[in-house]
Amino acid sequence: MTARLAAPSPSPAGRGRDPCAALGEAKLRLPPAQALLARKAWEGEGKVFPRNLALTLPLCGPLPLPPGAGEGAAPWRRAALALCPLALSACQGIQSALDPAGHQSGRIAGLWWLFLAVLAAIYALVLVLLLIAAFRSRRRRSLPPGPAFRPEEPTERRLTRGLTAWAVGTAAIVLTLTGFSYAVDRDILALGHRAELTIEVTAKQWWWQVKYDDPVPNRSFETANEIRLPVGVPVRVVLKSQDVIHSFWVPNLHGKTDLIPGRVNETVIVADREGRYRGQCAEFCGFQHANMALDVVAMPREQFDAWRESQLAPASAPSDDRSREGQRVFLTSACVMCHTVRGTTAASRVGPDLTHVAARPSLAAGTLPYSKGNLAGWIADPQRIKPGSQMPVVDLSADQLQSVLAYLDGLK
Amino acid sequence: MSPRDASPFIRRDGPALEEVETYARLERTWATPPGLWGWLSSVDHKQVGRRYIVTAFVFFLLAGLLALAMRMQLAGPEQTLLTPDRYNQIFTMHGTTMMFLFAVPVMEAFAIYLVPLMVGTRAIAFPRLNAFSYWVYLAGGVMLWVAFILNVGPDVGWFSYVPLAGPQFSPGKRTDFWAQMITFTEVAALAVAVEIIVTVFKQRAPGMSLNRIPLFVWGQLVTSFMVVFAMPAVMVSSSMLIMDRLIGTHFFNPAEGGDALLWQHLFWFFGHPEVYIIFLPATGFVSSILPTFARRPIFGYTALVLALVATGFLGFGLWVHHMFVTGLPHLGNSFYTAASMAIAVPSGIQIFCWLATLWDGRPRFATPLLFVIGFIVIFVLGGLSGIMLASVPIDSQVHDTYFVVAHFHYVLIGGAVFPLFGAVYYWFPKFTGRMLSERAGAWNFGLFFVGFNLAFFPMHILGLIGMPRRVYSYPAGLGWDDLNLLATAGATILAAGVLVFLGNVWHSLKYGLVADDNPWGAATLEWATTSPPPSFNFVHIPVVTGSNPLWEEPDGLPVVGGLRVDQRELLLTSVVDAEPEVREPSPEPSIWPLLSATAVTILFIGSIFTPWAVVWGSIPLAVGLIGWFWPKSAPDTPEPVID
Amino acid sequence: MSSPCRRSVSLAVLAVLALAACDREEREPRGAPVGESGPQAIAQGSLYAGEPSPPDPRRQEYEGNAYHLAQGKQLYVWFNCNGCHSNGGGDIGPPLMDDTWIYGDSLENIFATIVQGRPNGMPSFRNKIPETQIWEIAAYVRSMSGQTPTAASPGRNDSLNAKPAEQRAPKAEPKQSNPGGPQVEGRQ
Amino acid sequence: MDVTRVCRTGAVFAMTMALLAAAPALAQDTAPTKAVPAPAASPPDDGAWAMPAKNYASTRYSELDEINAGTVRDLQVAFTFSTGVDRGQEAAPLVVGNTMYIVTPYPNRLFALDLTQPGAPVTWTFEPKPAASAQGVACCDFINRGVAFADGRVFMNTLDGQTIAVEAGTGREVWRTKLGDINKGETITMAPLVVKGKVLVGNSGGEFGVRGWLTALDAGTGKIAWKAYNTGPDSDVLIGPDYKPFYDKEKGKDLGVTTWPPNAWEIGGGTVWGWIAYDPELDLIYHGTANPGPWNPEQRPGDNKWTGGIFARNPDTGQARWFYQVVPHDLYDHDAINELILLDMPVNGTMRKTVVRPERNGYIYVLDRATGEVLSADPYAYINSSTGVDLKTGILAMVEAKAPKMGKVVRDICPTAPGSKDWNPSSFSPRTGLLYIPHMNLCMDWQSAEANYIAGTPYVGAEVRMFAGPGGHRGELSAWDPVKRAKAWSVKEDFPLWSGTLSTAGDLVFYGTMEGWFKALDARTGEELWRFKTGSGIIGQPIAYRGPDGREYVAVLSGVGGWAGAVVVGNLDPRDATAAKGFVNAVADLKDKTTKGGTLYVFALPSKR
Repeated sequence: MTARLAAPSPSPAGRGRDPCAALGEAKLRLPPAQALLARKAWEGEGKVFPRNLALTLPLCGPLPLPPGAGEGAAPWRRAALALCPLALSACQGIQSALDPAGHQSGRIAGLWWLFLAVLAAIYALVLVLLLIAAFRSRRRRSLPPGPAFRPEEPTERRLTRGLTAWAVGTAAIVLTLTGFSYAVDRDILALGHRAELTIEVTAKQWWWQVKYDDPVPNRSFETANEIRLPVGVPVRVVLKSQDVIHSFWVPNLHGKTDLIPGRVNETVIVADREGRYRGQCAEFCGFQHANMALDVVAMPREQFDAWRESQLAPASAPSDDRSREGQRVFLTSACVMCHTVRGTTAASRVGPDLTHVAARPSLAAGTLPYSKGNLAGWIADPQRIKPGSQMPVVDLSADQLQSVLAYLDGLK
Repeated sequence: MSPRDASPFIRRDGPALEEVETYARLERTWATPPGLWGWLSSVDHKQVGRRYIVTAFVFFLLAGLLALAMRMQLAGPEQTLLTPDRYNQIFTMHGTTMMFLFAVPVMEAFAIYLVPLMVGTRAIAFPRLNAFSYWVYLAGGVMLWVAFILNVGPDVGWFSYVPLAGPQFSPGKRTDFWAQMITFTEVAALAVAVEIIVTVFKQRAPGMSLNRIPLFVWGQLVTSFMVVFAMPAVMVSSSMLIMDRLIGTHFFNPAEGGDALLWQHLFWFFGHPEVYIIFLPATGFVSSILPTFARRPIFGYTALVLALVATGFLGFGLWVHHMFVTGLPHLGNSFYTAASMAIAVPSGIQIFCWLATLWDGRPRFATPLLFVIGFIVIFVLGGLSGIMLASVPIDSQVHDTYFVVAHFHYVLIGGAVFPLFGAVYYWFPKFTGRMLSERAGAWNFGLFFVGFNLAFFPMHILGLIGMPRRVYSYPAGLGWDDLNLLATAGATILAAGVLVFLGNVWHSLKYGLVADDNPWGAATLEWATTSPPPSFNFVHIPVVTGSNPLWEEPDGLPVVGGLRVDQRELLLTSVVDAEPEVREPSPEPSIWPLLSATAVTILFIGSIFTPWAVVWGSIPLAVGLIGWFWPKSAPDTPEPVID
Repeated sequence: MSSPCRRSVSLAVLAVLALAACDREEREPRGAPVGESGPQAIAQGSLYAGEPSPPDPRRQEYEGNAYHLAQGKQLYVWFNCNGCHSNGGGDIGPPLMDDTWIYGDSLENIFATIVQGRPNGMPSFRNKIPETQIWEIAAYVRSMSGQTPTAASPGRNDSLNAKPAEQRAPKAEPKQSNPGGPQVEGRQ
Repeated sequence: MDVTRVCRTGAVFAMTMALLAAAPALAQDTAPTKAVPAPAASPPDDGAWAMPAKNYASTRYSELDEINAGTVRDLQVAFTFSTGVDRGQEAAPLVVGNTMYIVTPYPNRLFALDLTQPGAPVTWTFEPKPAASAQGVACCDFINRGVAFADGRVFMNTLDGQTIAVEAGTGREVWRTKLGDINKGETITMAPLVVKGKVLVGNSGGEFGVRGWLTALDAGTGKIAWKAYNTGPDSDVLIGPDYKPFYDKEKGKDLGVTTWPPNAWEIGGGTVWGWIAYDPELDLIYHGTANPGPWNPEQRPGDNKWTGGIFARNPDTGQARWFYQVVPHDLYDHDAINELILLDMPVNGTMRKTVVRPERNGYIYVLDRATGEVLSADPYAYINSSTGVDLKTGILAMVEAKAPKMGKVVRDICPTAPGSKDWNPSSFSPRTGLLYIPHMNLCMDWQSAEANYIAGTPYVGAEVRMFAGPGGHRGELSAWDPVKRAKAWSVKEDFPLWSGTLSTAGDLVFYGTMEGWFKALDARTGEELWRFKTGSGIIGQPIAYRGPDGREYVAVLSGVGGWAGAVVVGNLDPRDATAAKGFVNAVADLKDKTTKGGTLYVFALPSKR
């Protein structure tokens, strides 16, 4: 029992190896120079070659706070920040429902603070009553211990009146809160009528396929694990799943909506200020439920349009020999069985579309920030970083790995 | 057990045998046979209840260990103490064990033990069914844990959402063990519910009209009705799941016309009432403990009963608030918001009545009352966060986050485990004849209370700042690290509280003060007999004249006579006014419930592997049931001896 | 009461009975240790002359393991095996759920067939599919005709129900037909 | 009149008589009451059968009438010939002069049989030796639909994507051109057509994510004269200033790109594996384009031009004249590659030059072959997936409830993926004015699935199971009156019909069934007059020719296979309902009725000595 509860059982050689060991294995078969190269891929990013990748890599990194956080806030937000006594800094963040950056999350946060104020008052009242009851009784305890007594009629009557008032009060408060809840709900839903852009998000174990729709079919395109949207433009998000139930949740923008096989759900998000936000799957979906995140980047309209144009283009052709070799390796190894790079013969849809992978903020569904070094670690041993994920350990030599890295890193 | 004088509260009335003789004869008739055979064939509700309680607490401890393991894993970001596979099994086992193997059984266990005593009868209705239910429960729990130890533990959450729990995404037999465990425990729970309902309706002591039933019994009665209506839903759904997995039906296959959401509807139609199935008995504990220690009859008896019944009804009308984010129609969601909010009203009424009782009482701050006060502090907070969850917009943010984890631990630990610990301290003298240490009890409460709040309060904030549930790991840099560490520290303190409790129990079993029949000066009938009670509960069936009989008849209760002493016989009374109606025989000890339970176990476990087990397994089961129900000829006693 | 005693007894009994369960239910996403390069040679047996080679120790890891079989089933679809072999009934390629094994029925034979490809159409997936996954696919292929333990074989999928699931497939005793690979006009 | 006796007197005289016989029919044409083959595309019958469709108008009609309702009872086997290949025999034998040319499925052997000798011994055999691995990328059995004869050469296609010219007299290879890449899934199974010195060839592989094309090779040298893709930019599709489609929906720049998701057209299908017709008068060739890939329509939003439609092109330059997309954004693998029969017939009282096409989607389309206007589209089989064609816009109205979905089985869609009728061609008899359509009566359940493109492997993305449609019979032969736009009669068959039909001036219709029966029906009533059980199921194209001895012969290849017969030739397992893309489920009992084969059967009346 205890052994099973403890760390992963010591595994035979080859299993459970860490990525540096994976690179190390590759090293063994290659001249040391190549191994050095593999190492440089990490260090080129200003990172220490990690002993234990999952532990040392700052998964979300020192992510910059979205610009504008905490400033120019709406009155309710100021109130919110003032009211957040427990961990002021904790309220802010790129994945916080209390740091709203969109219309809906703002309304919800407002509603939440209202509920909190009312309910906290009630709680305080109960605690005070409890204290007084105990305090009163402490005086009465000095009364000689004796058998139970029969309550007096006037007290009973007073208490009964109190009970009535209490019940009516509870009902009234609950009714009021329900009313506010309805109002906010309706307000949030109304946003859907103004949606200008439609994105189709398909959840897969354990990543997000994102498709930007367009009436002209060849102006639609696919990406993965990132959503970019123009600031202030409501975006309709169509939610589908092909395996198990997932839930789409970007707390800074809106509450969550499930993605359920056999059903099509919809939600609308809007970002009122620029910034990068983090979304995460919120319904348990198996091994890597914990590492199924996505980046949401809100940007000015012009930037968004430019990004969109760049995404529409097929992958850029490799420019140097190293990348050309990388493309060759990519197209003749296991990579091509699962991934798409538009403009090449790689067009499988098992894994994320990699046409512009190097232009994304993160890797492996928000698990690692994008960098060539992290990419190296991810390809070298994905099972170390996301045990159970569908990305297999591919037996590439260090040289091949370098080439593939050069190629992928050029896919901006 | 040596014959002892009956409780001084019981007044002899009418000619019969000498007291000592009656006692000895009754003992001969009702006692469980000695030895292993007797132990296995016992149908005494107190023995079965004790077994239930001990077993449930063992599962509580095991599930608590799992919780600690999870907290260790989550103490910091990016920990690798547990693999995701192991973590998933652990949180599934924790939830499953706590909900199905601890919370519901332990509440029913108290009912099994206490309800017959509180209503003044000699045995529970259908005692063999009762024994059967325990064996089935035990087999189900052991099966699940053995499976877990063999790495076949379920790993899809205690809710087992399809399709993740379906045949495609949950290969092997892990989920099948979970689904069959449901069937096991629900069979047991349904059996107990039927027994409680019948015991309460037909076996109350003369004079215990509906308005004099102790609130604990009311709570158990409402709970039992909820069990009867809620449990079949989950049994049906778990059977559908196992059929999908084993014989390829398509209940939950959206491609072939099934529906993944059907599971959620069925599960939460059970799952939400389940919370009240756990909570209502706990309110019964509170309503029993409070008047005793406030030394004042409970305030607002009628209001409390109505609140119980209202909760019982409303509890079935809010399952959809677990599904607000599944994309159901908004109008429907709004209805469930209203229903979920509405349940605050009866809960508020209960809280007020308890506060009022305390307010107007002369409380003695013994450990049970401490736990009740802790209950009020914690449960009210959990209830209030529940009001937040009832709001669709707020729920859309906090659903499936640590906020919800915090909420339901506040409700379930605060609302059920605190009263349960209070109840253990309260009734321990009755169960064992010994008192628990008050000093250790205070420590127990203190550690428990502090540890609990440290562990779970930060989770509210964690949820609000984005931490989802059921994650085996989380990235650093999102502001979750410190709060998680705090929660882990709290969990450790909580565990220390449990250790103190265990030590207290162990110590007092060995060295504890011997308890009086009624050490707390309580008012209900279980205190009218010895501690622990004799196998037949009462030498004479008491007659009840008010809702606090021991307080209202300080000189001893009136009794009725006329039941046979040479055979197991019960007095049945009318449903509303509890007027004596008939004498009814009660079954003798029997090994057949155990054999039938074994047959059921073979059938259930077999059907994890092959559907044919249902066919072949029904043969031993039929043998078991035939043996159980084999008609017995009426004993030939021309002149029955009566008490 | 003494239920702990009972528990430990039943636990011991069950532990012995269900030791296999540990292997069956293990979820090891890396699969078995990656060897040098699959089977050293084509496994001998009734298809190729010579003494049958001893079974590969990795065999058990994949064939009796529910997770690997489920992964194999997933990959069978993802890598388009079903494009040619349908759900086992065959199409461009031969059926896989029957008792006919043109290139051998052992796990090693199937592994070799996937890696090397076969004349008359079966492509080679050497370097295209990592070995772990080939083992998983090969094990799944055997489950189609009921060669793997029922308790580990996959159940139905959440999709169109083409045939009873592998766990209900009657075991078809392997028979070899048309042995001898490159038959110009034969079936691949 | 006793044509039989006259015919026996000699070839020249017979030809005269045939012309005479045709004359009244031609005279009748001036009165707009009857359909006749496009005159320029259907020269008088010379007793030979030089292209699988018989003539450019694709009538598959023989003017020989020695075998007729009165004599057919005595029809008997004249000789047989085993091809030595037991896969599906879909080819039409050709007869030119004294030689019969037959081509087998992979390995695509070409035999020349000497008809002057008793028993028709082999004159020569040509072995093109195609790559064996091509078998792995042939979607539906490795068949070949026939060869073409022109200018003393036989032109053939091989499964591995080559076109070869063979000298007819000697069997010597003249040239061979490699056109397709099997590693991408490209094969060639169609019968080439020779028009104005150009060999027209298109590729197969719509289930493998290939990009479809039609190419013209110089018959003399094998050089590519032009190549028209069916997806991609206008310059690749050969859409230029001549392009004048009738409907607005076919107009626009680079529709072959803009009606696809980015880059999807590169693997978008639209192959040309079916039939081509040619009208010398308008100097246009007509060809269909096959299904878009993958089958799963959700992966390719848009109209997916230029798949699933009919092109009219200039044979010299390949430039498109018009296009009509029969199934925009095809939902069901409804390739538009069926036979195109060029008829001149009255439509609403005026004579129109039309092209008639019994389409896979269950409608008989009549298009103006000069402009591409749809003149009518009438259902000839049971349809529940669409409600009809709007003649103003040319748009086919689909039934939303029957549209395939990912993750959802849509049940009972009629017709199926192979359509109400697949490639197997109809014939048209000017004597009866009826079109004889061999077709199927199947329905299907369909679930779309995500298709992964892996070069050289199938790119389909659908789980399908088929079953018999309403009525329970799976095949049907319908005689259709294109002028009245109504069915004249029909005959039900147990198994789907996968063979072509032949009609003759003897007022007979010949066709074969998948059990192996070769049947002759009365062309006017549908009454069965004669049947013969061949060794294997028939999926080939029967022909009629005049032998060197002046007698009429009827020939057909017997040998079950193709998509419909895959269960037999592949020995597939019918327990899997999706085997062979679901077709096995519909013909699960075929293994009990027939086995593999590959034999030529030639029938004639007993010679009277």
